[in-house]
Amino acid sequence: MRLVEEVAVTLTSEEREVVRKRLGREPNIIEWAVIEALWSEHCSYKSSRNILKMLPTEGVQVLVGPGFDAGLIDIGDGFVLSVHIESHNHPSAIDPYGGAATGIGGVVRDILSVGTRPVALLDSLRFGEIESSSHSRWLLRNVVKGIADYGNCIGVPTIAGELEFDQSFERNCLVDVMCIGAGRREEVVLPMATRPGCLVVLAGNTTGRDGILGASFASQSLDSDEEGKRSAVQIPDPFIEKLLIDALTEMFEQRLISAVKDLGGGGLATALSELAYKGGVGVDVDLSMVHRRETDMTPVEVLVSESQERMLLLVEGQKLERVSRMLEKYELQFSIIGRTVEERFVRLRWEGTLIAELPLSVLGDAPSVARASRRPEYLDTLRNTPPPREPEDLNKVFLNLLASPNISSKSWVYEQYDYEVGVRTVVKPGDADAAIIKLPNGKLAAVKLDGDSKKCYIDPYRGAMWIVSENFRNLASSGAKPCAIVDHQQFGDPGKPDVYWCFKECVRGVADYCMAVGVPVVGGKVSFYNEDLVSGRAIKPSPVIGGIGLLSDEDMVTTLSLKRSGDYIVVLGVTTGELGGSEYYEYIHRICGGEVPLVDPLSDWQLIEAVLNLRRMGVLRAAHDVSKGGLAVSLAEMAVRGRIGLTAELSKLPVRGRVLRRDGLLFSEGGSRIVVEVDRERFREAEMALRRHSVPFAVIGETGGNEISIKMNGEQVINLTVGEVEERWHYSLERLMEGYS
Amino acid sequence: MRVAIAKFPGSNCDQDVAYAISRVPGAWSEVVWHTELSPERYELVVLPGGFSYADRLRAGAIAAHTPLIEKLIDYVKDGGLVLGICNGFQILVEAGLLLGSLLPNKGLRFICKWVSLRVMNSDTPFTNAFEESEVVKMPIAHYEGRYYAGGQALRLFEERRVAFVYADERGGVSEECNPNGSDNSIAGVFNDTFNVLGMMPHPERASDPLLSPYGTEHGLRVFLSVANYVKGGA
Amino acid sequence: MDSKSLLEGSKLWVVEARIQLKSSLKDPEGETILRDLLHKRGVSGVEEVRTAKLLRFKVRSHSREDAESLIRKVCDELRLYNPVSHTCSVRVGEEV
Amino acid sequence: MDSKSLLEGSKLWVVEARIQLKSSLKDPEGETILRDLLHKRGVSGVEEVRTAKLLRFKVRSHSREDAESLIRKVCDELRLYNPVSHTCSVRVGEEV
Ligand SMILES: Nc1ncnc2c1ncn2[C@@H]1O[C@H](COP(=O)(O)OP(=O)(O)O)[C@@H](O)[C@H]1O
Ligand SMILES: [Mg+2]
Repeated sequence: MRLVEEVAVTLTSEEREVVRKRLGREPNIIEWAVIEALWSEHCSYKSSRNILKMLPTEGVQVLVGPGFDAGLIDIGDGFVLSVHIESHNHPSAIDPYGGAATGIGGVVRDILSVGTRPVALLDSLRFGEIESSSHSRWLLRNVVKGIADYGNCIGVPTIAGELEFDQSFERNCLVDVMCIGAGRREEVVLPMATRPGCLVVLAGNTTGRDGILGASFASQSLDSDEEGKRSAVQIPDPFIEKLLIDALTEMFEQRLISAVKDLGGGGLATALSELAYKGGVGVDVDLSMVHRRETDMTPVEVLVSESQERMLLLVEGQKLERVSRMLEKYELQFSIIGRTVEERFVRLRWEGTLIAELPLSVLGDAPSVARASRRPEYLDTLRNTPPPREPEDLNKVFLNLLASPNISSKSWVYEQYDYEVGVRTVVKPGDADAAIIKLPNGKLAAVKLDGDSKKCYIDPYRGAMWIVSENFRNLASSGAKPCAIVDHQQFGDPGKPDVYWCFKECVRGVADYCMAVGVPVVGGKVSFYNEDLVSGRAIKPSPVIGGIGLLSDEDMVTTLSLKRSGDYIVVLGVTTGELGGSEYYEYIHRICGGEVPLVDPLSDWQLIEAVLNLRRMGVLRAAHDVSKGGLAVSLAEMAVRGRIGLTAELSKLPVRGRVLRRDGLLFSEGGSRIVVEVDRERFREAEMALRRHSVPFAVIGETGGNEISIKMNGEQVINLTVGEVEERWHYSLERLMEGYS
Repeated sequence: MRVAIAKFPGSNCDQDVAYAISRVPGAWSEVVWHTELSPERYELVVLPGGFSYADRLRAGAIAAHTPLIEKLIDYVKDGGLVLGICNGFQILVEAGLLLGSLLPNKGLRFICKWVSLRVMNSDTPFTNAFEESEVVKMPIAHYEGRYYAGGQALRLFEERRVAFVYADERGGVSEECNPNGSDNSIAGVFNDTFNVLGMMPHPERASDPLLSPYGTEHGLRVFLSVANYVKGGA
Repeated sequence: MDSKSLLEGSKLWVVEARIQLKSSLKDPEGETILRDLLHKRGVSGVEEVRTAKLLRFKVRSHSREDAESLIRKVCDELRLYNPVSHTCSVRVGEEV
Repeated sequence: MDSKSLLEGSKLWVVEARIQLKSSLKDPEGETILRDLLHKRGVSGVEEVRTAKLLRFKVRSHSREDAESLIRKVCDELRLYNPVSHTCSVRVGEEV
């Protein structure tokens, strides 16, 4: 067999021993291929499992937590939300268009795997510095086009996301995509084989040799030869995906399927094993029955192919005819490849002959891998970075900051996404801190993805906490109460103690925060080995958090634009002076270091409740959290979006710690803060409510005019027209990305 | 009003149109798979937005060759009403039911955003609920939306066959607020008997104030117009 | 005659259809490549860029002429190009 | 030497770059055209459809070879195609 030498190369000798012992014999090559796929880091979490245990995963609304293809949340009235996050980093680094597109395809099939239909997509993207790197611009342009072409074509709106640029992603871009699904509670099916006697149907795309190099991807040289029959590149076919979505939706409604499972990493090998192992029932499958693109594929190739847009269905015999008719209506190809059996084995055949037989007991969890962990020494150096001198002309600094790709409006990205399809997008990208969708039961949910690698590099624990804090403030500023999150942890080689320590700290940060406020983690993902093969340099630690919040009613919907002249601008929360990882340090001063803001989950929660309460009372007209770029940028965004100017006095800000300089007050990202526009006539009510919530606050200015005027002790610090600010903030990214250059 | 919404492989906005129509008093609609649709049973056939056949070859090009289109040609001859939205417009153009062609946007990117439209003719089955020259808000979302009239643009205006043009908030027309580079900012056109309308903006996405950033429901008026017309009110 | 005997003596030809915007129409993609890529990166000597789409068919038929005329017909009748805005030229390549 | 004299004696060449998916990769667009258009409309004899993109450059240079190598370089270095998934072939057509 041709693939012999390529199979089972990543298992360690100890792992091989475990397999032999559990099985009581030497597995054959096909059996090795199955175990190899199943025990890959990607599928087995062998390096991360023990650390992820720190995360709180339970909650009254959680129906299914981590462990399946998607988490499930009960949203009442007989409906559920499903959610999952995935990355496609390595594929996107070499084929940004196809890599990003197939990433969307994959996460959408996860949502289908629990019997729900996709209703919204989010993306979180990290690239090198696009101002100087044409390579990074090329990656960004094609990744966004890949997401757009795929998401738009399958009719799932991409409604929110985030974008970060940092030198450490120059050779390893990060492409994370998150999908939200919805469905009726009684239509939920979990991806497991629980009953013998079901037919195993493979539907969708033909199986070809594409993606067969998937597992060992990172080590493939980039210029794979044209003649080579196998390819690491996967060609996206959103048309088939769309037909799968429509066909499955109809089949869910008619209860035609007992279980569905997407084919992801490891292809059939993983999908079949997981179905069997999770449900405790065996499967008996003939691989030669699979509909293939190439005629001369070997059994192993069919088994591990990662061809996209395929789903496995378990169907009871008497429903097969209706299932076939549905698949035919949508002109989807399919093959009946086997059935579930009483015997607890995964049995694989080729033209009837048994070629592999693995008891479920062997397939179980891969042994955990213990990893060394050590706090990197560079952290001390970073932390003790001295502050820069305060620039004279902060007005100019501010204009430069507004043009930073990390701060500039992301409309160039999200306008390429059809964020409206499905007629459920209540708040569109750019209009509020989070996007809001209408769910099938009529309720509203806010969603957002956030990350901040610059902060996590300097202080992984504080950085990770900060991301959760920002995410929750984004949800609250839009009128929603945080209800659940998914997290995606992305790092370099876990075999490096430094890297592993950072991973642990990031997970601990997320866990501590969520535990403190009682918000569960319903799913997530880990992606290691994001390293530059040439220099061996790892990306900055990059956890990203996808948060879901629920709104109590339509009146809670809050956007960030200023609404009326003459209202008060109120800052909620205390301003602190840590500037480590702030865009002001990194972009203006080119400083990587300093202290990263420490957030306190409990006071965050008070803040969140206060904002929601003000909105409920009807005294709050706009809200926007303080994040990248600090208070000055938040104020600018509110003014630009509302086309109303404002005045602000920095000395009024409640501060903690040492006396802050003007640059700190303007650009600090510290403290957990939300800026709100409060109805002037009803300010007394707002004030009383804020006292009740014990949230520190101050009126720092008023809305009105067409200038953004910020003073310190009466002295002008920033003075620009709304138009000037808009010109900078709104068009900088677009100008960089225009055309092809 | 009885409405059929034709679903092709890859149609995306079929349910969205159904939702909008559910907001029209007395209207009833159903989504029908393209091979099963008999137009004569309905008072309006909608070709919804989306990516029929994934926009392969050209947006709308493959759907334009399906048997349903042949039926629609007869239906239109008999005075039946057909509305094509976005991909539906592209199909109608490809099928020759509407004049012109839809090319990739001038910026070479997919564009999703809310735009202002000026109503150019409010005296038709599809637009009688609008005021003449009124400015309305609806979203667009397309890659191949640059309307090219093949030298017939002026004729279209003269014959009042332009339904909407892209405009600014006050109804002014300029290249700046022409999002895709369409000939004379044309956003929607009628056939010569005014029973077929094709438009790139999505009225169904502008049919519920909750879903509009402006709190408006201008898109709903397209469907209200047809309902008026069918009732004999226009 | 069954289909097998019909195909007897037939060969596989490569036929290509080239679909391009009429020359009177602006080609934004070509212009962007010229202006934003070539010129900005200092490439000189290129005076125009136009784009086209190529469809490459493998056709089984008895003669070169048959293959070509089949594709010509397909292009025109199934509107593989839009005659309002595009032109289409067909040529047979080598036999496969 | 000013640019005018540099260009003296130069001619205008048409150079074409053809960018297509590697043959080992699936071409979904070609498949759809074949399956959902040609086959459904009863066209027989066509066994495969693959798509490609054509870029047509007008290049001013002293020789055919210069024109060709300039475009070859442009395609490779300015990444007009991604070598991971696509191939790109360049050829000079007639002088304009
Ligand atoms: N990659 C992206 N995809 C879609 N929307 C995006 C993307 N990046 C940013 N956005 C949108 O732009 C707006 C601003 O995002 P961001 O700067 O991340 O806000 P915040 O600082 O509040 O987290 C949000 O509406 C967000 O959803
Ligand atoms: Mg925010």
